[in-house]
This record gives sequence, C-alpha cells and structure tokens, in this order.
Amino acid sequence: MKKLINTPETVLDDTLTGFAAAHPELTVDREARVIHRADAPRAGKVALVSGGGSGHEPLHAGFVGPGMLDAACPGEIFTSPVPDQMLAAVKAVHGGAGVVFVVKNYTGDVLNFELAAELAADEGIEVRTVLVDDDVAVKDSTWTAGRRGTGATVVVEKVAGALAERGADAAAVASVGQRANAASRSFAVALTAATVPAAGRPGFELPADEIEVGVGIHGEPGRRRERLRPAHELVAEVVATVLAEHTLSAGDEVIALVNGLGATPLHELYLVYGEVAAQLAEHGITIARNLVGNYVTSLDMAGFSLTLTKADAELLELWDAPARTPALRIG
Amino acid sequence: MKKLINTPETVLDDTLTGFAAAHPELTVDREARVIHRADAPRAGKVALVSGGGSGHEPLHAGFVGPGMLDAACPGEIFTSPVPDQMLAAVKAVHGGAGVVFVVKNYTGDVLNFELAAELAADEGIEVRTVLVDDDVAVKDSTWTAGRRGTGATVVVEKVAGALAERGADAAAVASVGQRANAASRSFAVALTAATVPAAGRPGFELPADEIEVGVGIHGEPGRRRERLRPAHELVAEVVATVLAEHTLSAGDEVIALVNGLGATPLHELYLVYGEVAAQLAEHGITIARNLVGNYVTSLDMAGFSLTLTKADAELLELWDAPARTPALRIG
Amino acid sequence: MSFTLDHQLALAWLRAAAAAVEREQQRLTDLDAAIGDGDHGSNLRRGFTAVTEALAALPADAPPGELLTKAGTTLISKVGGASGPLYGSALRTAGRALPAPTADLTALAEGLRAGLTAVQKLGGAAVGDKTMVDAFEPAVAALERAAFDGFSLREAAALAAEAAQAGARATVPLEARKGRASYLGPRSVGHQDPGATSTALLFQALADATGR
Amino acid sequence: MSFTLDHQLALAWLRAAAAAVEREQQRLTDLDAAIGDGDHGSNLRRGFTAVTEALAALPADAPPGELLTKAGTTLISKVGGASGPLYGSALRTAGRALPAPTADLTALAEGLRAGLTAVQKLGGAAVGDKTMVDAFEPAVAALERAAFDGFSLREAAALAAEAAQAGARATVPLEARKGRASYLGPRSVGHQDPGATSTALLFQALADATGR
Ligand SMILES: Nc1ncnc2c1ncn2[C@@H]1O[C@H](COP(=O)(O)OP(=O)(O)O)[C@@H](O)[C@H]1O
Ligand SMILES: Nc1ncnc2c1ncn2[C@@H]1O[C@H](COP(=O)(O)OP(=O)(O)O)[C@@H](O)[C@H]1O
Ligand SMILES: [Mg+2]
Ligand SMILES: [Mg+2]
Ligand SMILES: [Mg+2]
Ligand SMILES: [Mg+2]
Repeated sequence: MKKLINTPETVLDDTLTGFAAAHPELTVDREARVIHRADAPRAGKVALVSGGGSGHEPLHAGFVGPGMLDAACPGEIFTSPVPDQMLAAVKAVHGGAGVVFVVKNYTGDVLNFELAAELAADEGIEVRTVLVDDDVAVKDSTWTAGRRGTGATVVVEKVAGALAERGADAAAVASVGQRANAASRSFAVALTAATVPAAGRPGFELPADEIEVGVGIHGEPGRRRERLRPAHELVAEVVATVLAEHTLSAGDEVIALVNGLGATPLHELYLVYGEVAAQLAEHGITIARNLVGNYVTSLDMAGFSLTLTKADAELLELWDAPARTPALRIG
Repeated sequence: MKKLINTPETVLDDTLTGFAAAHPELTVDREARVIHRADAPRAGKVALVSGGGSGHEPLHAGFVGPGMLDAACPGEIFTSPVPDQMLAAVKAVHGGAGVVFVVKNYTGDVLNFELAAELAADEGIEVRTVLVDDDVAVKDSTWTAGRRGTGATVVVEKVAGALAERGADAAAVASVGQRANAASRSFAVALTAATVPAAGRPGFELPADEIEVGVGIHGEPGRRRERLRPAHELVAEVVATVLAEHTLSAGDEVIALVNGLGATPLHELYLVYGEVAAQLAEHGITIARNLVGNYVTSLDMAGFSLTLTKADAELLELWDAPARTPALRIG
Repeated sequence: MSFTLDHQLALAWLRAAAAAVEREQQRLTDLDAAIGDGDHGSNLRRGFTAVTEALAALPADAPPGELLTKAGTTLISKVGGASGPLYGSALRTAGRALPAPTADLTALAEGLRAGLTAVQKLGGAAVGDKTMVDAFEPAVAALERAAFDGFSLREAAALAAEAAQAGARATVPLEARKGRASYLGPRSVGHQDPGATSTALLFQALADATGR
Repeated sequence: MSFTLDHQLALAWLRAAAAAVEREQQRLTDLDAAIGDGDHGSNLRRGFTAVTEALAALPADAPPGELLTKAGTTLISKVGGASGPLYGSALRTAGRALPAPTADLTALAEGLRAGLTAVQKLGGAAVGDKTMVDAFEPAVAALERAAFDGFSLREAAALAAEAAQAGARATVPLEARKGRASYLGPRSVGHQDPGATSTALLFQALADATGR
C-alpha cells in the first residue's frame, strides 16, 4: 500500500488538520469532527447538514460554504460518522429554522443519521432528511438495502443549499432536495480497486485488461467484471444503463456529472464527457449544465461515474445560484 | 494499460472534443488545436498565451478565461505543441497590445515557442516570453537544460493574467510573470509511474514500498529512489529541499501549492498540506494563500509536488484578483 | 465460575470481546473487504477499545445492565458504519432490560432477545439475509432453550457460542439481501458475513468468560 | 544507383526514413521511456507520416533541396517536442543549402553540416552531451571525409551510416547534459539516447536509398 499518510489510524485527524489549515474561511472543529461555515449559526436560515465516511473527498467538507452545506461530518474512511458528530453539527449551525440532513443511502449512514435526528429531537430541534439513492447498479426494492447514494449528492447539496440560502423553509428545502434526487440516476465503472488504509491492500484484484462495472464508492466489487473496451463503447453501455432506469425522453434537458473516482486523470474524464454529450445528443437529450472532475471519489480508485439529473427551470435556476465552497464555485 | 480512451492516436482530439462540450463559454478550435477566450481578441489588452504537452490537465486549457490565459495550445501527450498552434493562438487573441508567452522550460517547449515567436514577428506581432523554471530537482546551469517548469506555472499564469486583465502593457505583464517565477521553487515525489498511452506501459517500474524523489511531470524517473516513509518525514524532506534552494526566511509569506500528480486522492493532498503548513510554521514562514488539488498533473502518476512562491503585496493582490476559468476561480 | 451475570462476569465478557476483536481484527476486515468495504475489523476495534476505557470508569458495584448499556452507547458514539448503531443498540437495549444487581440465564436470554429485536427493527434484516442476525438469532434461541431446559449459564453460553458460530458459517452460501454485501447480488455468495462472524466472536467471549 | 542526390534519391531517402521510423517506433519510444518521456517513436512517426504525404504533393521535377525543405517544415509543423524543431530545422536548413537540380556528395555534406549547425545553434548541444548531435556530427564528418577522399555517394552514405550508428552506441556510457535525459543526472548513464538512435536510422535510410 502506497499512500501519503502517517498511520492508518490517524488518517482522518491528519486530513482534517490539513483541511483546516487550507481553508481558514471555514471552521473546523477537530474534536467534534465537524466542519461548518464560519458565520454559523445564521438566524432564520435552514441549516443543511451532510456527512458520511471519508475517502470520498471533496465530498462532503469540500461543499461547505455559502450556497451549499452549513456543516459536514466526516466519518472514518468509508465508515459513516457517529450520531455525536451530527448532533454537534446541528448545535453549531442550527439557526432556529430547522435542520435538513442530506444522507446517502447506506445502512450505516441511514442508521447513524436516524439516531442523530432522535438526539436532536430530544433537544427540541426538528430535523428533516433527504435520502440520496441514485445508483442504478443496485436494484431498488424493499427487500434490499436499496439503491446507493453517489454522484447525485452533489446536485442535491447544490440545489437544496441554494434554496436554503434564499431563506426558504425546511419543508421546501427538503422537498427540492428530494426532487433533485428523484430526478437523478448514476452508474459507475472502475479500472482499479481502492485501498482502504486500515486494510492495507486493494478491495479486489483486477486483471490488467478487466474492469468492474456497477461499482459503488466504497471499494466494493461491482455487479460484474468485463473486458476494458474503448471509451466510446464503455460510455455507450453506461449511458444505456442510466437511461434504462431514467424517465428521460427526447427534448429533455439534464445536468450531467462525469465524476472521477479519485485516481482518474482529468483528460480522461473530459474524453468520457465528450462521448457522453455526443451519445445523449443522439437520444435528443441536451446537457444544460455539467461538471467534469473529481467530486465523489473512492480513495485511489480509477474509473468514473455518470450522473444525469433531469433538469427543469427551478433546478437549473438553483444550480446557477452562487456557491462559494472549496470544491465548487458557481456564479 | 488501463485508460478511458479510444485509441492512443486520438487521445488529444477526443479530449478536446470533450473539453469543448463541457466548456461552451470558451472557444475550442479543434482544427488548429487552440483553446481561447470567446471574447478574444480584446482590443488593447495584452494577450497571455501558454501551452505545452497534454497529460498535465487542467494545465493549460483549464486556466483559459477572464483573469488568466487568453489562449492555450495543447500538444500531444507529453509533447510540446508545434509552432503553427502558437501562431494560430496569437492570431486569435492578439488585440494589438502585444502577446506574452508563458513557457515551461523544456527543450521542446522552448524551441517550438521560439519558432512561433519568429513566425509572429514575421507577421508584425511582438511576443515576449516568460520562462518558468521552478523545479529544484534539476540543478540550474548553463551546461544543462536548466530547471524544469512545473507548479509555478499556475502562479505565473494567475498573476500575469490578472495584470493583463487590468490593461497593463506587455513589458509589465511579462515582468510580473518573470518575478513570480523567480520567487518560486518546486519539488515533486512520485508513488507510481505515469503511463503514456502511446507507450502502453509505465515509464518506470517501482517496487511496492519505494518512491521516486525529484520527479518531473513527464513520467521520467526522478533523481533517486527511496523507501516510502510516513507523510510527516517525506514532507520534511520535500520542504527542506525546496527551502534549500529558496531565499525564504522567518517572517516571510508564501503562496503554497500542494499539487496532485493526477492519481492522488484529495484527502492525501490535504494531509500533506497540513504537514507543509506545520513545518513551514516552524521555520517562521506563513502561508498567505494556498491551493490544494490537481493543477499540474502527470497523467496517472500518484504523488505530489510542493511549490512555494515568496509573496509580496503586489503578488498577493494579483493572486486575489478575479479569475474565471474551468479549473481556478478566485474572487 | 458464575451462575448469574454479575458485574464481574459482564466486565469479563466485554473485555474478552474486546480482546477477541483485537485478535481477529484483520480477519474481520478481510471478510468485509471481500463483500463490503473492508472496515469491519477496524470499526469494532475502535469501538471496543473505547468500551474498555469507558467500563474502567464505572463504579465497581455497577450492575451488569449498566455495563452493557455503557458499552452500547459507547459503540454508538465511536464506531459509525452499520455495525456501530446495530451492536450499540443491541447492547444498550439488552442492558436496559437486565435486572440489577445480577441477571440469571432467563433474564440474560430475555435481554439479548430484546437487543436482537432492536437490531432487526433498526436494520430490517431477517434470518437468511446474510447479516449479523444470522448468528445473533440462533445464539439467543440457544440461550432461551438452555434456560427452558434448566442448563447452567456456563453450559448455555457454550451452546450459544456454538450456535452463533454455526449461524455465521451458514451465511457462506447465502446471497446477501441487507448491508453492503447486498450490492454484489449473486457475487456475495461464497463469502462469510463479517458481522455474523463478529457476532460469533461476541458469544464465544461470553462462553470464555463464564468458563473461567 | 545514383551518383548525386536528385529528386528520385531524395524521395527514396525520405521514404526509407519514414519506413525505418515506422518499423523502429516502439524501440525509439522504449529508449525514450527509459531516460525521457516515452514519446520519441510516436513523435517521429507522426512527423514522417506527414512528410510522406507532403512529398507526394510536390512536382516530379522538384529539386532535392525542395524535398528536404518541405520535409523539414513538415516536421516542424507536425512533431512538436524537442526533436520536431531540431530535425525540422536540420532538414530545412540543409534543403535550402542544396544546389538544384541535383547535389553532389560535397554539396550534400555541406548542406547537412549546415543542418547540424542549425541543430547545435537551437539546442546548444555539443558532441558528448548525449543527444542526436552525437550521431549527427560523426555522420556529417564521415561524408566530408569521403568527399575529400573522392568516394562515391553510395560509399560515403554507407560510411556515414556506420559512423552515426557508432556515435549512437557511444551515447550509452555518457551522462546526459541536454534534453530530458539530463534531468536524470548520473541515472542517464547506461542508456542509448533515443535521438541519436533515430539519427542513425536516418543516415542508414540514406545508405539504403543510395544502394538500391
Ligand atoms: N440491515 C442490517 N441488519 C443487520 N445487520 C446488518 C445490516 N447491514 C449491515 N449489517 C451487518 O453489518 C456488517 C458490516 O459492518 P461494518 O463493516 O462495520 O459497517 P459498514 O457496512 O457500514 O461498513 C455486515 O457484515 C452485517 O453483518
Ligand atoms: N538540446 C538538444 N540538442 C540536441 N538534441 C536534443 C536536445 N534536446 C533533446 N534532444 C534530442 O531529442 C531527443 C528527444 O526527442 P523527443 O522525445 O521527440 O522530444 P522530447 O524530449 O521533447 O520528448 C533526445 O533523445 C535528444 O537526442
Ligand atoms: Mg464502512
Ligand atoms: Mg515529449
Ligand atoms: Mg464495512
Ligand atoms: Mg520524448
């Protein structure tokens, strides 16, 4: 295992130390493991709080700032944070107008945020939750853990953050977040496996000419293994998979995110984006807004995910609203 | 070789296609292989033009836009662009106030930009050049190719771009760029080698516990091979190496860039930044501004570079001036 | 050798659990890497290290329920992931259900049944879904049967450990329907569930503690 | 067999060069990967493919100098990197120096000496710096000597090819002082310079063309 770390045990603390040094415009409570806006709490503003396991940077701390999140709670690598963190975050940013959690749909995240919401309720703070579940690699069913939350998280945090910034109430903020999630579908392909520092070796072994298709962001293997093919063909499969689980038709507009999983060179992501744009155009679908880069990563995994969010006037307007965060600046 | 590409021969064209689709706010001339501001030429504004081999994304195309470059010329992977490209760029963005080239110090880049400057002169357009040579892994000497240009390129393009945006003349723009370069030193460490698509395999083989120290950004091996050590120790060596070739003393301020080489997870870069900040503080040096992320990459190489630019009031003021580019937005 | 669960035995149990987790950390992580995200060992290790510290702060006459409750809240506060809230709620719920100052086998079985119910309520998993429930359920059932049949706590704990272990092994051929392994669909078949494996460790720790 | 460099021979030379580059592309790239950036083979291949196309567009009576000049400007426009401007300027300068309609051995040697001078002026490399100059210089010197000694163009070209090849081999033990390999310092020792290797190919192509 080759990593720029000190010890597997201190990765999260050391990363937070660096993040705090790099972003003096944010407040980093290293004890409580909460990153929040320096101007929090803002009276009368709905507080948007997210969090999840670390190893997906810039998610979520990189999206804290005006126009997006009020606070983020980073867990250990690939491990959901604990309820105490969310409670500390809630207390730090709650401005009297309620709190909205953005939670990626993983058993651990869901349970810990649920417990945190109970703790907050005990203190008289009402919390609503937006559950993000966009990954079509997982079949949605009440008998399973349900679809995973991946790339759509960025879209949800952006539009819900924009609406919260404007002074909307908690119900409206949660509702637009849920709407953005419902309008989003994602799918990911990995060229290499991720290595969790504490595990010390890659989550799976992949031959030199094979890829994992339908991977998540926690280093787990995907739905199946395939031969690596030219980008054009690979993107065709990914686009078809996403569209099959989407409600898009010719004439529709989307927000498209071509997201690197952590170790993918940017030029490859642009190349993939070019294929995505051309292939969507063949379906009569227009990309109204896009992001190309590393936004929801999986440590040192090489590969990409595609997220398509069906756009409408309100979502586009919220997307274009100003955001000033370490990893995303719009407007 | 595992890459999200179609064929090694079409990597550059396919990447440009994707970049053009992702950034409709810029003009991408795929025939001439030039990316330039959509509002070019701007009458009376000094035109700032850069370029170099591809594989270093977001450099340089990602820094085209208001406040930074007017145009960028991408060469083949790791191969300097050809004079025809620079000439086409000059013609597209020259607004009558002269042109300044930002050239990284590699024989190929220097020669091709030199020939381009001659071609431009033949057409009556005066070109000045800022040569970037910040990499202290290479000893500076007239008997050698001289220090390489790496991370400082971002700083040079930022401050020279800001001054050009304000309407300064070509001599002043070139001069501030040269000053920023002279105030900058960099050093890089690689955990894995880069694979050039056309070569099909990594530039060097590195055992599982070893790193290359003093690498450049073209996949070449470094000055020596070492054991991978904890980030704290590794950063101490890098900081010491940079400081030894710098003129910094206690009380000085710097702009610090902790730059990923392409396949390094962001959380590791933050962790490294934390070590850098703490260790510089021990030397009495304050980081006035910072960048942490992938800015000057080397395809799929894992590792990082550190660039320290000695700051002064003028450089900081230009650093803080607005920039609106795909990869860097300030202000 | 204890006939009921008192302060000493609860302490010995939780310490034995911590030691087992420490010892088996890599194996748990490897199992999790195969069908999950490779953190189960370090998650539980972090949690039980904190549990050991937290228990040291309790008074020497604290009833066993208080120890279990403390262990549960500590796991909730320190572990994260799926296993933190699940194991944490199980122990907290069980601890709250136990009588003071000591609990006999029947009370222990009832308490752990309540803990299991909490796990199932939170996580929605049934036996056969390839989760910790697959080891937890047979272990609790073994305790209940042993109580009904009049076995000693020590005998009951040994039977429960065996049942948990068998339950964990039985997860190998299953296709996961809950937790991360469910994302793999049919590819989850052929691997033992890490959570069921750690549950077997926890019941083995109880058996070891009663045997001393 | 030609006694002077005419249109036919110049065309045959450049085509043989293109074929050699195509054939040896991987080797050139591998050499460059060892002490450079692994693109010398694909650089020259791209360049000489374009040269072949550009030459096809020239009239059948174009003097050899025009062919070399065209090849040079094409390399400058298509290759990039260090080798593009260097080889491009070498051929362009040589081409401009050649008399029309044909060039004898003395004129060819003079033309290529001018080309080499252009390379050295642009790149600042001397013999021993571990660059293409280490093959180029002895090859030109061999042509000059052969012309002085009254050898035929065919004999001279064979001698030049041999000298270039020897010069390329002699770069192995050198420490590079120019080009990317110089970044490696002492670690550049033990590898043959890719540019010197391709220069040897170009002179071998001339020898092959004169031998037909
Ligand atoms: N819904 C659930 N119900 C019961 N147990 C579950 C559930 N989801 C996961 N688990 C258990 O949790 C274990 C994984 O724990 P751990 O690796 O610590 O958390 P995470 O999956 O969040 O990384 C699984 O092996 C499984 O036994
Ligand atoms: N300053 C120089 N003078 C002469 N030849 C040089 C010089 N720099 C580099 N070269 C030659 O160019 C070759 C490398 O060419 P190439 O790989 O195509 O370009 P780049 O180094 O830009 O990638 C080297 O092997 C060397 O022979
Ligand atoms: Mg986990
Ligand atoms: Mg090159
Ligand atoms: Mg896990
Ligand atoms: Mg090269």
